[in-house]
Amino acid sequence: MQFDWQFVAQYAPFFVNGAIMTLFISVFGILLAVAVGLVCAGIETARIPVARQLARVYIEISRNTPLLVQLYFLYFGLPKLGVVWSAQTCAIVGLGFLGGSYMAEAMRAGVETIPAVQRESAYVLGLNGWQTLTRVVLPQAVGTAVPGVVANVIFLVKESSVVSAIALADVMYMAKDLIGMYYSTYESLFLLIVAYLIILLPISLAGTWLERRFDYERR
Amino acid sequence: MTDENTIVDRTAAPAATGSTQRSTAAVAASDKATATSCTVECSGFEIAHLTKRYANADRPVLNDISFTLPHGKVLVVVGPSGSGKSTLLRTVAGLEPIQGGTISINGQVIETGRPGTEKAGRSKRSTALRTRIGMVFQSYDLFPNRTVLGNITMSPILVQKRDRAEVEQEALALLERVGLADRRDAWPHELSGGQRQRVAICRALILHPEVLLFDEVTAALDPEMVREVLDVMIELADQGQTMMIVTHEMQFARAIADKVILLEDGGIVEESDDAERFFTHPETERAQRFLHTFEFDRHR
Amino acid sequence: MTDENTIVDRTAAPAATGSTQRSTAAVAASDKATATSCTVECSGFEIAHLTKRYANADRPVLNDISFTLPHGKVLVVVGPSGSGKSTLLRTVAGLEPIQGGTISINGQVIETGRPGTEKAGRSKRSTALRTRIGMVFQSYDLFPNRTVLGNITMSPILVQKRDRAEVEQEALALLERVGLADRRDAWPHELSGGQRQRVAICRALILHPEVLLFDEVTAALDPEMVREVLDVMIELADQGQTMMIVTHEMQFARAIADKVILLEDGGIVEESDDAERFFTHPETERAQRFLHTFEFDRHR
Amino acid sequence: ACGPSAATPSDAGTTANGNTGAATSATARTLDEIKESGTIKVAVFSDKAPFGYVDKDGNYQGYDVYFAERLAKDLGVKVEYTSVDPSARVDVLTSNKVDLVLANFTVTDERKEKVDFAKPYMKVALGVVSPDDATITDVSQLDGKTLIIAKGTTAETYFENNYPNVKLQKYDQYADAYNALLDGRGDAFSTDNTEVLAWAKSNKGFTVGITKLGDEDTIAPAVQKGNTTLLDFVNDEIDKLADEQFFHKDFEETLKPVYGDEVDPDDIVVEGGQL
Amino acid sequence: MSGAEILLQPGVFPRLLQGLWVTVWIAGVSVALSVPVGLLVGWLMTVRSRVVRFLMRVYLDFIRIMPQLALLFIAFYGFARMWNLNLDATGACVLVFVLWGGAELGDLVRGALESIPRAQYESAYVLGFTPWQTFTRVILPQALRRMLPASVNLATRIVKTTSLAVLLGVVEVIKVGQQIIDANRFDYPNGTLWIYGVIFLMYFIVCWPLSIVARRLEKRWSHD
Ligand SMILES: Nc1ncnc2c1ncn2[C@@H]1O[C@H](COP(=O)(O)OP(=O)(O)OP(=O)(O)O)[C@@H](O)[C@H]1O
Ligand SMILES: Nc1ncnc2c1ncn2[C@@H]1O[C@H](COP(=O)(O)OP(=O)(O)OP(=O)(O)O)[C@@H](O)[C@H]1O
Ligand SMILES: [Mg+2]
Ligand SMILES: [Mg+2]
Repeated sequence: MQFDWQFVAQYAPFFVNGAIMTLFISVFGILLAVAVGLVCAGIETARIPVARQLARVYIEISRNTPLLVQLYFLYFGLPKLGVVWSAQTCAIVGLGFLGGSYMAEAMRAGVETIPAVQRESAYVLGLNGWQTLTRVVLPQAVGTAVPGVVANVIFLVKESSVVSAIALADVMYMAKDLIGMYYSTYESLFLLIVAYLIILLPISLAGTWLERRFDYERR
Repeated sequence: MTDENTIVDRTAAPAATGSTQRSTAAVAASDKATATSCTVECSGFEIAHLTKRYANADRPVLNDISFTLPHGKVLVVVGPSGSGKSTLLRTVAGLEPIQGGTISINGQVIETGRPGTEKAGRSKRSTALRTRIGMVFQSYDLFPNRTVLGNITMSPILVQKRDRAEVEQEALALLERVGLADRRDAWPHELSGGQRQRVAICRALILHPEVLLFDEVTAALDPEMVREVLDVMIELADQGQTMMIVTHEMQFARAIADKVILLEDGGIVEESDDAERFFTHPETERAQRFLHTFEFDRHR
Repeated sequence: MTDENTIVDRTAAPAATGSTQRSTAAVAASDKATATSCTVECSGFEIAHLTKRYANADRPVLNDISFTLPHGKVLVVVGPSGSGKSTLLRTVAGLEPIQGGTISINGQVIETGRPGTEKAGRSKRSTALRTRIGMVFQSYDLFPNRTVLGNITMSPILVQKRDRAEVEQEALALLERVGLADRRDAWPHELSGGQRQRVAICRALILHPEVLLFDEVTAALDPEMVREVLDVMIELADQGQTMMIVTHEMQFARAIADKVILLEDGGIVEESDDAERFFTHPETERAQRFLHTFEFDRHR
Repeated sequence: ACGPSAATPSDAGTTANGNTGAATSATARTLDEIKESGTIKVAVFSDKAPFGYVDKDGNYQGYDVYFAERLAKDLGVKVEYTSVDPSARVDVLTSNKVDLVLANFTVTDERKEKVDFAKPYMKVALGVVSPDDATITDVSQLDGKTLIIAKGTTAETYFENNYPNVKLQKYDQYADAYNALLDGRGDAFSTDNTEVLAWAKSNKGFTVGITKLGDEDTIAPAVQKGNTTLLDFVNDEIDKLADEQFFHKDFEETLKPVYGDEVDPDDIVVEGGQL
Repeated sequence: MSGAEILLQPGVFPRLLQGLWVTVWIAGVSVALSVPVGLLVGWLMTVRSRVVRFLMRVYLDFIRIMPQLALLFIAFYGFARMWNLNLDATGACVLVFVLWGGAELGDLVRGALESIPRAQYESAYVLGFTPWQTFTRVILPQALRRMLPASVNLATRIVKTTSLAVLLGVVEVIKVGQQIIDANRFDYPNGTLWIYGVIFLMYFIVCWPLSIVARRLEKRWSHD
């Protein structure tokens, strides 16, 4: 079995398109996940009564079911109830639904590791609630939450590979497509790995950099 | 400002910086900014019938505590672990709601106890009022995301809206006095424990608090660092800073105290206005037993 | 066994339990199990020209340290932070390789320094030899996955292959003496810091070590707990247990020490066989300065 | 026996067996080896009624399966079915996951390079099915529209190569593709005309507007390249079965209930490999 | 609502359960095999040799960055052609999940080993324990305790990720669901919603108890 470099060169552009789709879905999915995470983490740390229970239920459902099934449900199941969302919408909502719980946990952990004495110091220094949040709590919480959040970003970008199941042309879709049409499994998988490395390595490196940047103990 | 021996240099405090600043070394008569009907007699700090309970606890942690602390004096609170020393300081600082009694400064009541507030969270007192009471904790209380200077200047700039340049100048003067002028741009994690606590003291001092609270500020430090910090506190006492100190260093307590309170199970067991006498000839049997814990007899 | 005042009750030690067990209270002449050529003169513990360096350090942490500690005596090591006190105890326990000098017990050399071993890791000395030196650390050294009794009996059963029933009986006797007989089945996390340290002492004692090392065992404790632990140590000293103690509690040091060493920068600055004299009239200026750190003068 | 019991009785052997022999050669098994093992591994569709599907009782059924059962019977072995997606049909052979593919596998030149086809047993062209209210009757109507297809089918290659202006929406599985059409996610769905005809019959509101598109293709069993012993056996079988008009019987049993009388068996069935 | 009746069809539920069993089987075997692999990897991550540690780091990062789906394709199709190593779909899934679970678990083991205070090793040393006794009686029991909650969470993730096996043609719960949807699409056009809904619930019912166990363990053991 010969490795066909020409095939690789010829179809690399497809993977560029695929990567754009992967990024599109991931970026919006992750933004949604961060937003959902922020809301849930906020609700949990502020201990808002009923909302807190709801957030818990959501987190349990989201964490304990696979994205593929969530997507099938959104894409093929919901239309039976008369709700037809486009594949993009389903993918972004699905990723946000899954990622929201993971982000919430990472952010909550970030806030909870801040010693109580930090808020108390702010209190005796006369800072008001908003000042305490923005000048004392958040700057530190960002630092402690960054590793978890970055790990989740990588995890979600990877998870986005299942959106090909609902006909979205991401990199995984391209790979399966080329395998199906031209039977060049080998070359397609190679391109797939390269594509993911190109997308994820910078994220991984940026994560390490961010971790340093916000770690006041080490920079 | 060149007097190396003066930690709290009153001339360094700017004249017109709003009602939240007050002179502590001077007697209350010169305390023009205070809006209360305070006279010379009521100058100082007073706690009356203070009662505090934690939620889900069967009995109060602090039960009907009353005492006064005249302006410029140092009160040391001692007592066994769990007797309520930290809780007492925390209620004064407004960190814990109280369920009975009052806390007043210079005759002005700043906190009134209300039953059923066990779960109420921190006191809602105004930020201006809060800055009149300073507090230094056992440890980890510098903000790790600010430099030394940033930690000290944060509250005057943000809360008191004072001028940055002027605040920084005062901060530097304070740092100089605790021997840390060269560390102004260091990050907290780059400092030793003793240095951190000295910065924390500066951070409290820059607000010119009327009372300064210290809760076992040296408990986590090595002996030499303990000394660095305690020396600063002794100097503050000499300058006439009103202070409430919780400590387990009996030698130090004896050296710095004007007044001593022995707490046990949330009540005052012995109160003495003659600190020296308390440490040498305690009146109650409980105080004798307590102090004995810190004495060792040559064994053979 | 009914004498409540005796911590190390020699009658509790079973007669025939192999060469790793030895009597510590008795003089060396009665130390039948020892296989060395020891006489009355060399009984005790000796360090000669000990040199220790850490990898990548430009100078040794311990430099040519020599001293002897006679059987049944208590040595207290004091000195500023970073002077090498902990390192000294760790080399004796075999936790750090040494690069020069010797460590001997009762005339038997148990460790010889070799240059170039900076990165060698812990000493390869036999387990039998290791159990002859006991050590208690600052904290966190009980095994959290074993109960109090399990912690104490683990080594005698596993290492010395002693009979479980007999070991448990001795463990209970020891627990009784430190006042913890009722906590035998508790887990370490259920104990207070002071209780944990007392269990750690029992765990070391059950091996009947010839020397017992203590590295700031009360540094993380509340005053009353400090007292509980130090009282146990003083009682041990009274029973004739040979000990090396690192502490910052000068009052306690003064009460317990037979012999004192002041370390600084890895060298002995002052060594005194008269502990009382060291604390009241230190000979060197450095020792005076060091001791002064722990004294406070009444400020006004 | 320790393997997971798969979803269907006829499927049970597949995974269990596969686990025990986790690492075997990727070179195909010869006819003798297959006989010796007592089972032949056949890849079929499991969601493409009426050609290859799993019925309500969990058994594999369909035109392809009917043929597979016969082959196994004549070979004296049991069948072990593997469910495949269209795009996996070549890979399961090249990586020797199965011995034989009987999954509506259309013969094309590209595929011939990768696998060996036996004689055809069916013929098809492409068909296009679309909703009644917007029926596509000509390919030109598809210009700029969205066409649903299943990955790895001849339809995919055909439209990719000949109609770049048609937007393709590709699914891994037929079930997904049909669902997408039902939910109105595309304007039409194209695959083998036999398949769309069958589907449109049982789904009200959908019509096959284009019944014959592209060249008439044949469908044949496939084996791994170079597996001549198995290939010869299958070819012999196809020749032999012509005598008893086996595939017409197959049609009667499996396709007729769906197509009814509207479709002439001779439009679909190929006997003895003779077009 | 007529679609709900599809669930009452004879054979539907038992078949879905059979499919679920395949899912659980793959996940179970993978988790079980991940444990020894993870222990080994975790140990290798803490050895002194920089080369070994670097290789382990590369292994972990590669596994973390590659989507499981890509790894599954490589194991299923790639290995067969590259090295003539033929795995069936289930085998490929187990292989990939073990490689992945082993790497993640190894990292947990490493973290747990490194979090054990040095005083624990040193206490064991001065009490005369051999290195093996120290490891088996003192360090490992504590390390296992510390990593158990996170490991249970990892197991949940492995269960969820088995949903990708369908793309290799494994007839697990999702594929069974699709077959049922297909076979019933004439009688129950709304079956899709119900079948996927049931599968959704099934995953939840398998994973949720694990999550609860993890949280309980975390709370119970947080104090030591
Ligand atoms: N947040 C809380 N909720 C409930 N009980 C509390 C809380 N904080 C402290 N307590 C209890 O209140 C009592 C007094 O605690 P406090 O911390 O004031 O003692 P302390 O005198 O400062 O002791 P220490 O010398 O150990 O610091 C203790 O019994 C303690 O367990
Ligand atoms: N593992 C190590 N590697 C390199 N240097 C070390 C190591 N441990 C200690 N040191 C250095 O050796 C010196 C002596 O340390 P040691 O812990 O023995 O001091 P100490 O007298 O016990 O101080 P303290 O009173 O703070 O416990 C210090 O300068 C310390 O920084
Ligand atoms: Mg306290
Ligand atoms: Mg030390």
